[in-house]
Amino acid sequence: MAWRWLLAAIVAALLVALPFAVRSFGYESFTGLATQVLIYGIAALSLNLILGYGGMVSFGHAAFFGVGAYAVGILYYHMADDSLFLGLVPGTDAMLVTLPAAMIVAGLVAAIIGAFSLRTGGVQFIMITLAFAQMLFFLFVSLDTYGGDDGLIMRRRDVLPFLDTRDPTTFYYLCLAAAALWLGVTYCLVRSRFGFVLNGMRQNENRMAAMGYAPYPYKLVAFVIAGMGAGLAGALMANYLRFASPDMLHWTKSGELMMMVILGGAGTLFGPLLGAAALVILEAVLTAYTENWQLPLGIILLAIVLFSHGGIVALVRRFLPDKP
Amino acid sequence: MLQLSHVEAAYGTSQVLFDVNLEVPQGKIVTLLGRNGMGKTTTVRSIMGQLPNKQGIRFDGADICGETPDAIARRGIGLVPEGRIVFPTLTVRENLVATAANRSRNAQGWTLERIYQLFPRLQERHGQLAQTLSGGEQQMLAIGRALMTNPKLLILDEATEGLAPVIRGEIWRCIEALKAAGQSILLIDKNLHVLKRVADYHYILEKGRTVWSGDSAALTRDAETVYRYVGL
Amino acid sequence: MTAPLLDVQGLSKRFGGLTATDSVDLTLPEGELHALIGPNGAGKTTLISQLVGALPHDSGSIKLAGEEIGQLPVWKRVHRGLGRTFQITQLLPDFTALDTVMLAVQSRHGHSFRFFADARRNRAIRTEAAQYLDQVGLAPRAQARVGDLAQGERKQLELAAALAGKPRLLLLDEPMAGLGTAESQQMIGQLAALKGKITMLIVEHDMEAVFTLADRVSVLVYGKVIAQGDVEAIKNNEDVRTAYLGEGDV
Amino acid sequence: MLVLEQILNGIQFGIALFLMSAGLTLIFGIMGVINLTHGSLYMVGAYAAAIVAAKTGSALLALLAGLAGAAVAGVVIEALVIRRLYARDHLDQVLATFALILIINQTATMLFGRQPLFVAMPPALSHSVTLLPGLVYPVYRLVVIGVGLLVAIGLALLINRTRIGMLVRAGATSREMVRALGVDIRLLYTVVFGLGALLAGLAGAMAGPIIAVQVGMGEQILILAFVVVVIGGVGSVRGAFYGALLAGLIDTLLRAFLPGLLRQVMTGSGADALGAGLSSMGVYLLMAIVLLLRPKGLFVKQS
Amino acid sequence: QTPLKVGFITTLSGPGGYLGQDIRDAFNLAIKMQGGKLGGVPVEVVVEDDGLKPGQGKQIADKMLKNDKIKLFTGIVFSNVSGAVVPDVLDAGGIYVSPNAAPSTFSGKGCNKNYYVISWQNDSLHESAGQNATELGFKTAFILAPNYQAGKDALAGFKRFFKGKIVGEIYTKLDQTDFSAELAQIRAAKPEMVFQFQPGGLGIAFLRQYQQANLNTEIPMVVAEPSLDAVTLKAVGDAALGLNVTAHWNADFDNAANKEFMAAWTKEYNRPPTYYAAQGYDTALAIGAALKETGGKVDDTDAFRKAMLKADFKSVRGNFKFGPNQHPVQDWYALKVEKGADGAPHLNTKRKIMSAYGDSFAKDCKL
Ligand SMILES: Nc1ncnc2c1ncn2[C@@H]1O[C@H](COP(=O)(O)OP(=O)(O)OP(=O)(O)O)[C@@H](O)[C@H]1O
Ligand SMILES: Nc1ncnc2c1ncn2[C@@H]1O[C@H](COP(=O)(O)OP(=O)(O)OP(=O)(O)O)[C@@H](O)[C@H]1O
Ligand SMILES: [Mg+2]
Ligand SMILES: [Mg+2]
Repeated sequence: MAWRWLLAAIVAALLVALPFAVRSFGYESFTGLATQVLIYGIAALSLNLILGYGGMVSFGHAAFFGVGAYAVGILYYHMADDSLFLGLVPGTDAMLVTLPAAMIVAGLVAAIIGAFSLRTGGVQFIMITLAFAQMLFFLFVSLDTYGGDDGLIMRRRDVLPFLDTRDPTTFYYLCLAAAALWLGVTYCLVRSRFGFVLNGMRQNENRMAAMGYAPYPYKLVAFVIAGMGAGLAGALMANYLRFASPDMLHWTKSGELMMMVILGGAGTLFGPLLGAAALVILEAVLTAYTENWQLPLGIILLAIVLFSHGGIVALVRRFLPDKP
Repeated sequence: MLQLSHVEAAYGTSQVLFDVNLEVPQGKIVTLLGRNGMGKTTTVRSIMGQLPNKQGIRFDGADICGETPDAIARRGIGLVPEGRIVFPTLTVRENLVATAANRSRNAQGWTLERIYQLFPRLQERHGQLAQTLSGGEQQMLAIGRALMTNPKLLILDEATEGLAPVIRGEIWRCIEALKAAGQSILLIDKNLHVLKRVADYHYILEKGRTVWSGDSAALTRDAETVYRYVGL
Repeated sequence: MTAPLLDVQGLSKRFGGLTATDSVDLTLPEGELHALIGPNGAGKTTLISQLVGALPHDSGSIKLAGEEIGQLPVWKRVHRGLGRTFQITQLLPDFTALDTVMLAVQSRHGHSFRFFADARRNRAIRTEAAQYLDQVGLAPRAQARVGDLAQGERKQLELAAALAGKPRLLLLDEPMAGLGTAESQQMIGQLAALKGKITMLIVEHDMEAVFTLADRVSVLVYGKVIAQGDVEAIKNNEDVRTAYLGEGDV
Repeated sequence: MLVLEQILNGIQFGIALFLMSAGLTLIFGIMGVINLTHGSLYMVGAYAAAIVAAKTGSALLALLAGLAGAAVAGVVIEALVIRRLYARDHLDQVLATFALILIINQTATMLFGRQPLFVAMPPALSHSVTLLPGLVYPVYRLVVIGVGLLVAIGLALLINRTRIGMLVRAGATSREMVRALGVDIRLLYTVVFGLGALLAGLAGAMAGPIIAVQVGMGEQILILAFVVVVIGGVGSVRGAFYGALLAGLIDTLLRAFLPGLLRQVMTGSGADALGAGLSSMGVYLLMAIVLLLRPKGLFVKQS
Repeated sequence: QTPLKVGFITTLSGPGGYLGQDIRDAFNLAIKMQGGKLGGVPVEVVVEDDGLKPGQGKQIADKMLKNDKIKLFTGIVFSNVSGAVVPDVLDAGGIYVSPNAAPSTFSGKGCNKNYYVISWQNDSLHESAGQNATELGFKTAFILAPNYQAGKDALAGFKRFFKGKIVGEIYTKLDQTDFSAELAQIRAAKPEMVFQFQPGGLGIAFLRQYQQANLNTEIPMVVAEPSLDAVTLKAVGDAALGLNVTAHWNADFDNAANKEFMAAWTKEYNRPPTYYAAQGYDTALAIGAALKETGGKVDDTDAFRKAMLKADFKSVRGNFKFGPNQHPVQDWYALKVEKGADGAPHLNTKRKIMSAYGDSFAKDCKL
């Protein structure tokens, strides 16, 4: 255990120092790359809550990611346009409003999708979540007002009091804080009574029912929390990219999020973050190196699945003594 | 027919079998006794090649160590596994015919009809998915399925578990009939008093070691020791 | 006279053409240990599943302490005081034995929508769970992964988890199945100790256990109760002998 | 007559979908492996057929090449990768086969370039026939229907009537047990996986002359094929067949008639956009509704 | 002299990969023809694949801007990628020269001093097709396009210049492979012509199925070049015979610049160039012309702009000028697919249909 905390502390310190380090080495853009890693990390963390801990393999998680992004984008659009959303809601670019709004909207969407999807299980659950996400995808593709498939451009990032969100370093720290917060939330959640029950649900629902737990509400709440996490990530991503597009809801994005979780190690605390880092960085490095980047990426991914038995976390564990 | 000498086995890093020795002669019924968790099922798994790192297992005159489970089974071992493990998504009939074979080259081999004669219950349920059978029905099915491969050696791991007394009685009768027909059998069961009657030779496992062996007479004689290892 | 703890009237369940339980009537007074025996496929497990609510019934009523519970979902019936063990063990393979029982205790302590405090560190629940493990003789294996437990130990864990729910009525589906002679003895001892404190309905093919433990016995054949009475009456019932017990030593 | 024609179109599209789903049912539904490379095998089949057709000009050889190419690719993939994944959970299968998609796509790009290939329509099949007065129909599409029906019948017989089918179904749930009863399940699975791949190749080779043969063609249709399998009920050939027909019909009829219907209640452009949006969602909506009513799909016993 | 780095973000993977490939290859060809230089300035092209993912494109731009200190960008194929990338480049003080994607976002009110388009404005493509249809004398048309922004723009653009009557209008799905339902509707509507916008693989599938349904002998078709480029023509084969296409460039253009380009291309790459290649080549030439004037400097964007807007290069299209929104003002031509001497179908230029045409957004641009 001690080893792990030490490792975590070192990684945390590195993350805090990162913007300065990369600047002094002349790789300033790494701050942006790291920001993306953190944002995807939040999304993957949230997916891991239901996929890794709850055993609910959602293939539609990008829906909440995209909804979060669009919530920010649409609020910005109406602010810039000085109009009302649905004739009711005024736009805004105050991040203190947009981030919670994105989480709430994503949570609501998750509640609706989850309420239906959780009536099924197994493979059917995978496919029905995919179906709902695809329906949302087509919805956003046909929303002319918000750019259709070309996406919605935000000219500026949302603003925060006292902080300049347009500064990449500041924005990086913002995302770092959000990721740390969400990691903390996940940490508490999976250990809490709720997480305990959720973990049991994954293993055997019959047993849980026989012990007096109703599967549905626990799973639904987990699904909604996960949706909110993805919504937060989407909102941050929209801010980072200053752009929201239907491609954020496409099934391939859901697939990518799943890859991150599995690659890092499903059902582990740090796995999703590691998976997000691995996938995003690998892609960035390999595309810079060769235009045939998919080949090495595929080979690396394949090697990890075949030989790691449980993702990067399992690999790391092999090199770290379990007990001090 | 089957010979185990100094067999060891482990699940991953935890060793379960340390020194198992036993022998099933042609045409005899041999039992493997012991409390829960002493390694009886693990022994069966080792024989079937489902666990790695084994040595000292010979069947039908050949060293079968390192062979794959299917190759070992094709040599003529029929398994009725612990916990039945029928094919849940197949019907009763399909369960019986899917893996059927004639491995002992017996002219009078087991057929669907003969299995149905043995277990009329299965005939009644022939089109039903195995997963919806009652526990006892599944047990009958598992035995029938193993018999349908016409094995030279039949291994029954707790085959009467969860069966109604009448059926259990039938199964014992059936085992005796098989013995009369010259079938070699390795039996794992807890009904000592019946085993004494039907089986020829007994081995007791304690923490992965063969600690006692003897024929039925010896089993009665050494009641004291047996009680200590197995319970009443 | 107070109402019986369990009162089942006309309970039926059909699977396609097969009537698995056929208007079963069954009443259990508080404190009784009632055995349900019958040939394989008679509908015993089906009956238990209907009682706990895992299978919906086609007709009939189930009353627990006078309250109709027949339409409630499983988990609500558990909170009304039903507990069960499974014929084929249903456990949580990644948890430890202690975790499993803690979950059961936690359930009884109320809903689990608590998101922060570490559940495993809860002293009260932990000690209580440890007691149940101890009660079934699993204390030494408390920290073992359930997936690594031997068959007998799993059966014991099932019992511990059921007891942890402090059921008023405990439904045991073949608790001895898979246990060796010694372990069966142990289990019989444990059940005997519970006798009188908890009302129990036990399904079992181990006649020794049934005849030592049961106050009364019901015999189910083809979904129908064909006989009911105390141990002696059942032993000597001709129909029961032909349909179930058979002759000779088994 | 238009309605009739559109129904025929729907059936035709459904059967084309079934051709794609057939192999998937085998591998996904029955062997229990989530095989995302199914789309890639489809692409391999299409490429192999296209290249041989260009070299030899023979439609028959091209078809054979498509079948063989995909089957060989399938067997190789099974032996190198999938074999190690049967015992693992679905998540590992997803990740591994996703990695394979990247590898196969990039390899195809490197070998054959990014430009779509030309596939000639077999001259004998390139005309249309008059089925009913006013209803002319391309022969090729009739052939697709015929082949689809043959595959459906053959596959159903294989799965439900033969011992191979029984063993494959048994292996999906109790792999170890099948081995312990003396069946070389590795070989069996390799063969069945190869057969699934061959069916994907068949679909790809048949699609070659009517769609664009290019890298990435597989992923477009992959999800649709999964949807079809799930609508029908995982593990049921009959389910995949009717699921495909249903999806094909719904998709086609929505595209054909929905905008028109909507236009009667709202303005033209709004109706077009909404109609197109809804018909894009059509199959997904269908799947969601089916699963809500029958959580395990249409043709699987609900428990 | 250290070479000037040009950031080239483009799509090389997936079905749209061949577009990016052609643009990149032509761009590199131009540099090669000038001996590793553009306008006498040595340049180094840094190419990266955006995978048709806006986020990835943005990440690449960020890296090029910050780590490699690149100022001059080009290469993007698809408008959703450019939507994410272009604002970043411009905000960081960079210059973007588009070889293809030109969404309306950046052509009207949203135009920018440092944003140049060499290809066309999206709508112009289809406006030319409308004009062509009118000139060909069709009275009724059936039109269809995928249900997304570019598809809607296409139909709107066509309708703006088509004088006849629209007898049917359909939006298809983005990932459609089967068009039988649409073909049946077309047959039933009996239009004089069909206009469709189905780029890339969609177009291949549509044209082949159109032919199988025997519609190509009954109802002529008018399209703009994205629905039939040299690559899809090769893949479609005879099914494209008789097709009316409108374009701003064709391989057979009879001007010196094009002849030089065609000769070099054919020598270098063993495949016919698409109009994307022509655009990539022109983009390189345009940048070269500007660099020549500024002596390779891109830091002074005003000076660069002044040089760029002169458009002092020989476009393979013939006439080329920048309009007020820094999008091209150019000529449009009617083409037809005909069987060549070698028996294969070819795109032959027939006549000019629009001269020095800009686009309908320019008036909203205040620069
Ligand atoms: N898959 C496994 N992984 C790890 N340990 C195992 C596994 N299966 C069994 N064991 C352990 O191996 C030991 C022997 O188990 P085995 O099943 O062979 O006992 P057994 O004699 O057959 O008992 P029973 O009478 O209960 O069937 C037990 O302690 C058990 O916990
Ligand atoms: N889901 C189902 N579908 C169809 N038939 C079923 C289903 N479940 C059980 N059955 C049938 O109902 C009958 C009663 O089954 P049940 O499991 O209740 O028997 P049981 O009395 O518990 O037998 P055992 O003592 O062998 O466990 C059996 O014949 C079984 O095949
Ligand atoms: Mg055992
Ligand atoms: Mg039972």
